Amino acid sequence: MARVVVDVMPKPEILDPQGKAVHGALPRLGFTGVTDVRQGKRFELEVEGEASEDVLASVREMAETLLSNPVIENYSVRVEDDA
Amino acid sequence: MARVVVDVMPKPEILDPQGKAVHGALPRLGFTGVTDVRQGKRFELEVEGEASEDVLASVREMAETLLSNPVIENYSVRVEDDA
Amino acid sequence: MLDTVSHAAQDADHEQPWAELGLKSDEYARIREILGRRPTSSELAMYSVMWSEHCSYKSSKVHLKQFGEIPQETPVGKMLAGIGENAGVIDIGQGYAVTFKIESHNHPSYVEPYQGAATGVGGIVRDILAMGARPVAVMDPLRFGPLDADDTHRVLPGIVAGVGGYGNCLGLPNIGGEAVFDESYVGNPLVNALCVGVLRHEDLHLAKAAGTGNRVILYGARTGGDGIGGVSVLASETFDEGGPAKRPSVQVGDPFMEKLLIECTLELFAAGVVTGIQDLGGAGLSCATSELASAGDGGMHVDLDLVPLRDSTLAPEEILMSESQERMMAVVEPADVARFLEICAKWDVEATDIGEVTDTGRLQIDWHGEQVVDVPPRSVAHDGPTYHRPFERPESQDALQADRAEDLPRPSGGDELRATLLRLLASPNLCDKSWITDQYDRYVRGNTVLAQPSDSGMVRVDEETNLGVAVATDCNGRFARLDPYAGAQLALVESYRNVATGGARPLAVSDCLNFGSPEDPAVMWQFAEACRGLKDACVELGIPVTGGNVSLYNQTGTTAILPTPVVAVLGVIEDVTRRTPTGFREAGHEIVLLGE
Amino acid sequence: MRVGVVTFPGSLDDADAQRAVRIGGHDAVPLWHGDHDLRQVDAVVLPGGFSYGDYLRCGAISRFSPVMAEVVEAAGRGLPVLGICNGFQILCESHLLPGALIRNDHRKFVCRDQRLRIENNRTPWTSSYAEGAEITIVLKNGEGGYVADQPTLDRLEGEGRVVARYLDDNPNGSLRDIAGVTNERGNVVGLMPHPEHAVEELTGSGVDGLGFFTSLVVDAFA
Ligand SMILES: Nc1ncnc2c1ncn2[C@@H]1O[C@H](COP(=O)(O)OP(=O)(O)O)[C@@H](O)[C@H]1O
Repeated sequence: MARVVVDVMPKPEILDPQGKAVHGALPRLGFTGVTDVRQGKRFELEVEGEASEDVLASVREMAETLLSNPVIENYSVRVEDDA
Repeated sequence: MARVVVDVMPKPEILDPQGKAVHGALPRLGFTGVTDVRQGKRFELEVEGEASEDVLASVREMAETLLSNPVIENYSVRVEDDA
Repeated sequence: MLDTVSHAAQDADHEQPWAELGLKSDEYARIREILGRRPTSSELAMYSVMWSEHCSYKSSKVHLKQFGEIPQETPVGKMLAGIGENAGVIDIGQGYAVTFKIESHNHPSYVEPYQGAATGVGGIVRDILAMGARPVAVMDPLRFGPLDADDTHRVLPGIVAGVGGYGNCLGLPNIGGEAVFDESYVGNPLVNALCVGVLRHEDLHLAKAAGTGNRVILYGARTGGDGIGGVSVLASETFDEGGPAKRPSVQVGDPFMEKLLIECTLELFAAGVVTGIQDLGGAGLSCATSELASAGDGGMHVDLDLVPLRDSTLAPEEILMSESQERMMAVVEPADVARFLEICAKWDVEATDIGEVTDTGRLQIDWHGEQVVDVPPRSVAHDGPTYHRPFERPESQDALQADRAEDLPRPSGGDELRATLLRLLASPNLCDKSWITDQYDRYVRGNTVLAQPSDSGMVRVDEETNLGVAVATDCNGRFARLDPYAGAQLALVESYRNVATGGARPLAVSDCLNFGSPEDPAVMWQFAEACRGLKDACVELGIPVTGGNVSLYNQTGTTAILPTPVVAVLGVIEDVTRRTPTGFREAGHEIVLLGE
Repeated sequence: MRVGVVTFPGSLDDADAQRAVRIGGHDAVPLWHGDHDLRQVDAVVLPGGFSYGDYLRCGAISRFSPVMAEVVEAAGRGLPVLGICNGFQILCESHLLPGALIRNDHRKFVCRDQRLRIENNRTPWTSSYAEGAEITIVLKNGEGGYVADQPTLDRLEGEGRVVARYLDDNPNGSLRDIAGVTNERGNVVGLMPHPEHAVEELTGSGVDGLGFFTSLVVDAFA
């Protein structure tokens, strides 16, 4: 068993209404010093066996086709060590 | 400038309709070998100056009070190295 | 190096990428003639976007002109604003007026279904808001390829979720629409969006920048690189190395921002601090500045450095062409500026004084202290090219018309009839649409009197008097393909009937003309015929066309979509408690068939 | 009675809630999210909508508004508070009610007329219904799945704090078909469906929702 994490974030040039809303709320809660917030998604996938190159290639394909929208999002895939 | 990442995931015992839907879709797309999927959120915060212990404490407070709902979610905070 | 006006005057031979921006060589020559020099890259950006088919209606306007020949009044009163304004405004009595308009967002919805459809709703809502009206309802006529086509699976869920996601979050009830499936829309779905707004007569606002010395205020979302993929060729010219960062060609909507913009704008109107207003749509600041100045009585000066940016690397050409959503521009008397900004602050809406109305008769824009635009505003906004494109009835039309329905096999006997009926009921075009409509809030605002599955949507306008309005949209593209003249008329009369059967009196028309490429004479013929048909039928029925939208180049490869002139009819009802819902109400009622 | 209706940025059903309050025979008092002021109202409604766009978690940002500090404090003193849809989410985020509301199990927004059973008519918002009354009111939400851990759910059931339950199809995956709950004291009620859209024959789904706005009177006379 291995855990593979896929992070999906809005592309930097794309408007991120969610991050904006959070960023706007921080000062009202008394938090200063945060200059930007972006909000994305995090997927944790439990895969059978080792996180081999094959498995990672297949997760990358999932990330590309299902987990992210390549028109407006970027993704990254990594194996979580402590799983 | 430093980047602090807050990951927020549904607690294991809490229903995760989105992760479940992703998991259910995978076999139809020809992906096998994934035994579970959970979907959460990833926040990237740009903070002024160094990611000092003070800054991290304050981000932890944001995570606890605003970015996550402790009834249904867990969070973790870390500094992103390559920022 | 910055391409300033004085630089452009000296460096006449500089090669400019006008063709990449979609301009024809004679159009570029015309711009040089207007300016008496070559345009700066910022000016070129403005002209190219404002003279595009989408903004200038260059292929369609010779045909749309005839709608102006229809008497400009409705069966119950005058038109308070007509074609040419952001949206037409009609009197419905008791001091109320309504405005409504339908627009397309077809191509963006193909590229990114959710955001394309969402921002389509957002755009039409701002048009209505800019007239001084409170938006009260939306509708969404949609066209897709066959239900089982891969392309439909790709676009349909996102488009429906986008229409719902944006409209629901704005708190506007969705009171109807269409969902039609046909082979010709594979790879080219149609997303049309309609919005209705209500105002008191005295609240009417127009898009013009009048009064020398008045301030020009940009408010709403910050300006980002949205939807300016194309113009980056210009910006990259002005960067010495590397060029600008990648620019997205899709826009992402922020309906929450738009909700704040609506409430904020209505409060600004109520406070009487707006003398002119324009929404920022397709061509962004290029459109808002040139249209406001052109409709006004003087000129306008804008300092582009003051525009709040989401992306600080944007070049002036890009700022002028950005299609960032959820922005408005207002003209405000200097004495009212403080109050204006205060109201914006109350709603957490960023507002910036970026310029002023001048008496120069020119639209002048500065960047880093130097002038990058100096143009006659009318030449940008209104004097774009006009094409008399050739059109011709294709010979294949004869064969199409000769192939009559009478030649189709008929069911014989009860069993076959039953099977036919079941097939009809189960067909995507006739089946229950609740998979779609359940994703839309039809109840919010508490004034929805009729919505799905009724023939028309109806909302109450006044809770005391029960005055209301009804709207329906219709089009059968197959009829229009067989005979575009009659097809457009059939679309109109179907909408008209759907409004009437609900109990309302039809008053006015808005239309969204979705067609293939105007460069194909056969398509152009369909377009011309549809316009002629619509005009003749409006004259016959005595109702005006108050506005609309044209969407051309809807085709996959060389195959055009079915000609799809979607016609929306708005009606008034004195007492909404007397509306007639669709469907059999009670056992024992007589059933009467009216008409032939 | 004076019933306050709070408007947050992104509230949508605030005007509807005010109308329902008036039809229910009370004065509707508009309250603003940014004010530290409840204007001496006798009860508060937190209306539906998408406050702050619902972008982070529904209700997560509104919870921190100045007016909510007052609402939390007044609720502690027994002021009747009704949270509808987004208002329910805000009440959960504020810890005035247990549990949380998550994305619908089918992951789509759903708008429909929904049948409910009133399970608890001992709150100031439900006292004009008979216990077990079956009503139909409008339901519309994207994140209406009620969740809480098992002990919490058991306690809610045991203490009779489930106020309303979905009948027929569960529209959003709520655990134990829960449509609404109340706090220990019974003065704070959260409800996912929208009774304010069921107060006039002409609009909405009938008049079954009116009881939520007339109960306040019944309670006063009780
Ligand atoms: N995309 C849509 N958005 C909103 N309402 C829709 C949509 N498609 C269909 N409807 C509504 O569903 C009902 C049935 O639609 P339809 O089957 O096309 O009926 P009709 O053929 O009578 O126009 C109508 O009330 C219509 O307004």
